Amino acid sequence: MDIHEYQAKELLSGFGLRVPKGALAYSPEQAAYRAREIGGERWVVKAQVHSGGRGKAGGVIVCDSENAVYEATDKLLGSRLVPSRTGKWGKIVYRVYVEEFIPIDRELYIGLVLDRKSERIMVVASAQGGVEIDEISTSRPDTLIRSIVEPAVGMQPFQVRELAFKLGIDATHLREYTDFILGAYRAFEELDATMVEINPLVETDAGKLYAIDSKMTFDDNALFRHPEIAELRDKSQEHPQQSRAADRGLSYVGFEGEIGCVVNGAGLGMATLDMIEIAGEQAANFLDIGGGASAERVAKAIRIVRLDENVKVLLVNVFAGINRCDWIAQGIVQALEQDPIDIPIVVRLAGNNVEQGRKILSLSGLPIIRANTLAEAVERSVRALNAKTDTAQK
Amino acid sequence: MDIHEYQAKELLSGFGLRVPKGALAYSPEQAAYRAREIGGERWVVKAQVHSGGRGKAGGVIVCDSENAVYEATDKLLGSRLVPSRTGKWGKIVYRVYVEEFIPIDRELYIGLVLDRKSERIMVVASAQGGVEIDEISTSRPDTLIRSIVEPAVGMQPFQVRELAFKLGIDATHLREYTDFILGAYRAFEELDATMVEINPLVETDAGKLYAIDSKMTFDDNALFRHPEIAELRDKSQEHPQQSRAADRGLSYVGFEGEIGCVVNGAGLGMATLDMIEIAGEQAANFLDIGGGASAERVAKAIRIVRLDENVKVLLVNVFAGINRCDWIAQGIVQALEQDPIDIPIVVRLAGNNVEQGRKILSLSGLPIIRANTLAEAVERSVRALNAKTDTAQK
Amino acid sequence: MSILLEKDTAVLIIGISGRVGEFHCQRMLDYGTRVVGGVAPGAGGRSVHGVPVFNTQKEAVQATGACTSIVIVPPPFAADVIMESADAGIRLCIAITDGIPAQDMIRVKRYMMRYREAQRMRLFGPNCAGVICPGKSLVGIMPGDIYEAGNIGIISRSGTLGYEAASQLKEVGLGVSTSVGVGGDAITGSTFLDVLTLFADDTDTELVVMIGEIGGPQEAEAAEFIRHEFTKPVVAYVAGSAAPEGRTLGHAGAIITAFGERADVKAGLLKEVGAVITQDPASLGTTVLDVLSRNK
Amino acid sequence: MSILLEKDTAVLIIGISGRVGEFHCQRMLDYGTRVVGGVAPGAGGRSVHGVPVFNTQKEAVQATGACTSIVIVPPPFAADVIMESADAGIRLCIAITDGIPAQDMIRVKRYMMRYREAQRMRLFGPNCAGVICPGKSLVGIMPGDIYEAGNIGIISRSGTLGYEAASQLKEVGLGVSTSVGVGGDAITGSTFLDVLTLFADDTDTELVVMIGEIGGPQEAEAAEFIRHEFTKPVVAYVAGSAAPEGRTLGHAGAIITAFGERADVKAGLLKEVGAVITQDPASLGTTVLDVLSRNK
Repeated sequence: MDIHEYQAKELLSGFGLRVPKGALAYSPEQAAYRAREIGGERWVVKAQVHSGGRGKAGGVIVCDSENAVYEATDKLLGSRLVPSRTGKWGKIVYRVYVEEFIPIDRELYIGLVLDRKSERIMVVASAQGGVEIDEISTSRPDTLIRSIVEPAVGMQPFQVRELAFKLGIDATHLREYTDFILGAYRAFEELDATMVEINPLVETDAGKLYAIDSKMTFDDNALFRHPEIAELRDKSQEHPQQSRAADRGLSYVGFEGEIGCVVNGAGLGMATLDMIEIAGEQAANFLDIGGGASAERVAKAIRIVRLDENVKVLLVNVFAGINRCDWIAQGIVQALEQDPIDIPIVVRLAGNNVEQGRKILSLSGLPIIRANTLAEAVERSVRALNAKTDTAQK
Repeated sequence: MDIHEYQAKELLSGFGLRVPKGALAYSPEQAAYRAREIGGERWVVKAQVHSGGRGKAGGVIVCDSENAVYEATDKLLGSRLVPSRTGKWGKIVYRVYVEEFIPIDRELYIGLVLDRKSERIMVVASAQGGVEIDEISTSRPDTLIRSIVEPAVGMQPFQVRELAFKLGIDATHLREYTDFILGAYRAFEELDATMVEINPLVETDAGKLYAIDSKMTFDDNALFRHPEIAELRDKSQEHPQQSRAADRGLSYVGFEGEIGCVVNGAGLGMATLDMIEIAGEQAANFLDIGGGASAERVAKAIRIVRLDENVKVLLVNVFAGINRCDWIAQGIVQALEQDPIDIPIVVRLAGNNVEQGRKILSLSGLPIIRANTLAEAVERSVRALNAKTDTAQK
Repeated sequence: MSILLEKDTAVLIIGISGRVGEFHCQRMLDYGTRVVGGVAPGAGGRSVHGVPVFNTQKEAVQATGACTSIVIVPPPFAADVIMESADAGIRLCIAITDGIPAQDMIRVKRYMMRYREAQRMRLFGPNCAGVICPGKSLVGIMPGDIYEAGNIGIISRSGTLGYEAASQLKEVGLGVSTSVGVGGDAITGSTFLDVLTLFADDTDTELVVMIGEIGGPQEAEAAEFIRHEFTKPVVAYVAGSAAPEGRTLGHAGAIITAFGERADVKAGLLKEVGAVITQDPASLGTTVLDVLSRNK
Repeated sequence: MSILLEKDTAVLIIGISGRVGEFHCQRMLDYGTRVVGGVAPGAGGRSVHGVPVFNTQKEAVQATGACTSIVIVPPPFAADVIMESADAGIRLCIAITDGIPAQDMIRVKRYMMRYREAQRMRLFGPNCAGVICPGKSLVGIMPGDIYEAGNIGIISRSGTLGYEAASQLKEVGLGVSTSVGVGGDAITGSTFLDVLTLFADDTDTELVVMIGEIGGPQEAEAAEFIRHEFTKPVVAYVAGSAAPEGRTLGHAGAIITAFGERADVKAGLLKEVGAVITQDPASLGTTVLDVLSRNK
């Protein structure tokens, strides 16, 4: 789960990281008022969207007067930012964060992630922070400094010292760097984050450290023990179907094609996408119903997938292990009976209780195109799509 | 460092352990008032002393009226309790704790300690808690249940389940036991305790758990990171010389003999005691000046040892490694010049800078009996003591 | 021969009293798996489908002699019972549970390191379908009837794609020696490499079907092993070539994403060391048949 | 031969810029120890008594090739730098610091377990006097002049009693092969057993003087080893027979205090397996002389 910059800063400051003074604003008037509250003569107005690359997309504006804060906010609120990493839709700005301007002496990059290779938390640092990190991570990855944390004892001060001296920091600031990085580590560990990023981490000419921008993402599987984090979820930043799916414990990913897919398991989902691509088409989305899905859950999944108006064919592809085909079939029947479908629907069931499942579909009398294998399922979906397109063209 | 029962309860309740309602009182009037505040019809008045075996020594009184609370407190305050484990002097009661009386269905014992063999935290439990634990730990140690905690992950719920089912608890209370024991473990770990003991841990007939009595001791070496624990120290419960020594970063132990010992290192201290015993005498005390002692520290040590009026001979026995004999000698000279001594003083110096040290002693002109070896040092101290005793007897 | 399970392997079901645990207990019993006990704290003394239930795994191991466990408990409690298995003397633990927090798994793996390598419990999953040796024993949630006994080994990160492989093999008249789900999570107990090592010594396994996915270092490690040590034919499919690159919010994920994480790169690495790659997951069965006939 | 140190052993002083570190740096240099570097964060680039100072141990190891470190930093920072030593590739770490919290040492020992046994750093202390091979190298805080070179090994929990042993040996005309302080804390890096194992293979060590104390399981473990494997003569003293039993506040300490923690019991265990016990710590030298002449 992603959160906003201002939320990440609030969390991190609870772990002892220094952040600039700032406040949230939902209107230009409020932003200007916030600037006055914060004081000083320079401010930064920052669009709050779940995305990296916001600065390059125009989402960060430095202002030299309260009036400039007003105008920057007016410009940003309601606009659609399309940073490089959000996909073609971009994100709509519903709130801005007004912050004191911190004069920067030096910009560093600090990131903490779960490293799959070592299966541990890894700290990545670079002496070139800010927007340059993008360039560095691709062109000179060897200049990045990495440190892996031993989980039995957590991050140790000596690891920070090694990072800090490699970053070339002034030794008189060592204590401050240690507090900063160990604080970020503790935040990562205690809050079950999957990423904490401080970029840039700046050193002012007064020798103070500030987290100027920060991002955090959290392990969805661990939200049960962090209700205070779960509450930070901002649905306005999510794809509407994805949001609906997540509310129902389902996992949804949207694409640009026309075949809507309901599958069980990420592996089968990916395989279905791969095969649709081999057949020359593209999926509109894929929704994973996961394990142990009830009929109700399957029905909900089908409704969510159909919400996408690009969907011209619906493919249900389930190989039941921990699931049961009879429940899947009941869910399909339930969804279609409540809300009759006007597009072709292809259903492939295999695995546990497959005979009962197929029987339920037969007895329902619904116009379902049946398939027994993965190959048939994809082939019939693509054929149905092409038939539809042909008809439409006639 | 030891703390009082009421302090341990306050700390443990912060980790989710349920304790009876209670309040501290320094006078009978206050105790009676506390009883009324607490409410109910039965109370327990408990002497607050640093010691086990308090109950058997009469330090815990159950009262059925506010008047009885008054009288119990009147009896306890200012009295000297001599529980089995305090040494012959006992402890003076300066405060009592008034507590609601909890009707007991079942008494268990839970203790957490640092186990030297596994070098880990060990949880010890017994189905027979209360005063019986004394008997059980010596006569039937095999009935004690032990569980060692893996430090890489801390105590796990499964370990509590194993303990709990072996204790024969009702499975419906499992959750509560888990919270209780994991809470005690977290308190031990987070506060750098060396012992946490809950005895008895009682289950009421309503199925609730209470820590009826609890003791905690802390790692003196870790107090630097727990100022809030360091503040709980109660010097009224310490031997006065021990207290003075500890205030100066020195370690003092009092005995019943007449030779006062200033040594460096616990090993050399114990060896000195052993040799004095072989020679048929006993030490009055021993004070370890530790490593890297300055002249000032040595002078302070000598003053503390002399405070004990039993001391008839003073023995300074130092083999300097991280110490320096010249500093030790300076400290001796400083102490004796400021505060001339009327008892024999034997000084044995060896190790780093020994020549300079001996020279300082010679040049001082003070009446110091010098020894070069451990054997000489003890022999001359005992001889000086006997000579004194002989003189006294003449 | 087969790997990991035998007909008489004694199995404990951890979480036997839950709805899902009970259902799969019945299915495993139906398959012929020797389920000797279950564990559910507080339910000790009862029985589920005739299987005795214990309060703790230590008790269950002592009473039954089981050395294999299958974990079917909700995610918040799963790490704890996996560690309990390791501590109770279980040698093979199969964790079905999906949704365990990553940091819990870091702790579990750190905990298991306390045992010397020779005594260390082998863990599959979490988020895996389990292990099946057709005709002998099923410890998992897979539909047993799609697996014929035979000489093909299957290793899959995805549960459902493991089923696909088995049912396609059945269609072309081939059977399975052992099928192993290593699990779909970022941190799993065992990897392709661990299972390949076992298949290498299994005389009943002629060929191995390996089903990988985008992300993580497992396939690259397996490729190294195949290059240097593994001599049996390998048919591989790597899912996710059509999946778009992850939309990471920050840079950190992208920075550490190493070479060899993309599906096409992984397939390339495996191909280079001699594995036969199929890009079409529906042709796993026929590809295996081809390779076998070519090798004869 | 000797154990642990050679004349050319390259040593790093961790905490070289402190008052105590600087003093002992000079003493070690005076003794002839090959001190090749020191570590003090922020003081990198400077030098102390001609010894170059580095910011981190990794840098120091890379620049000097040292594989032995001596830790002389205040207790709150000691655990961190011991772990840093282990991580920097140091093979032998001698921790002088007294007053490290027990839980810090639990963590240090757990951390060291991450390395395979063959690659694991050997740690002596904390709260120890160090190691000396007279005439070759001194890595510690002991007064060097009380140690003559010779064929007696010394192992001591107490620093000062180790000095006693050495100076008494010198008085009777005997010398020391290696003297090792294992440290006086409840949790130490190495034990008597570890050092006896090294002395067993050291051709220059004829006899071992072992100085124990009340408390802990070390002496009993050593006795087991002497019974079954160690064939050289052992002269032992266990300090604390006159010390009163600890005044524990609760029961917990007493409950876990195992058989064999009292000084007389320990001495008894060692005597039983053939060690010569002296009850008088001032007769260590003469006792060794006796045993040697008896064995000739």
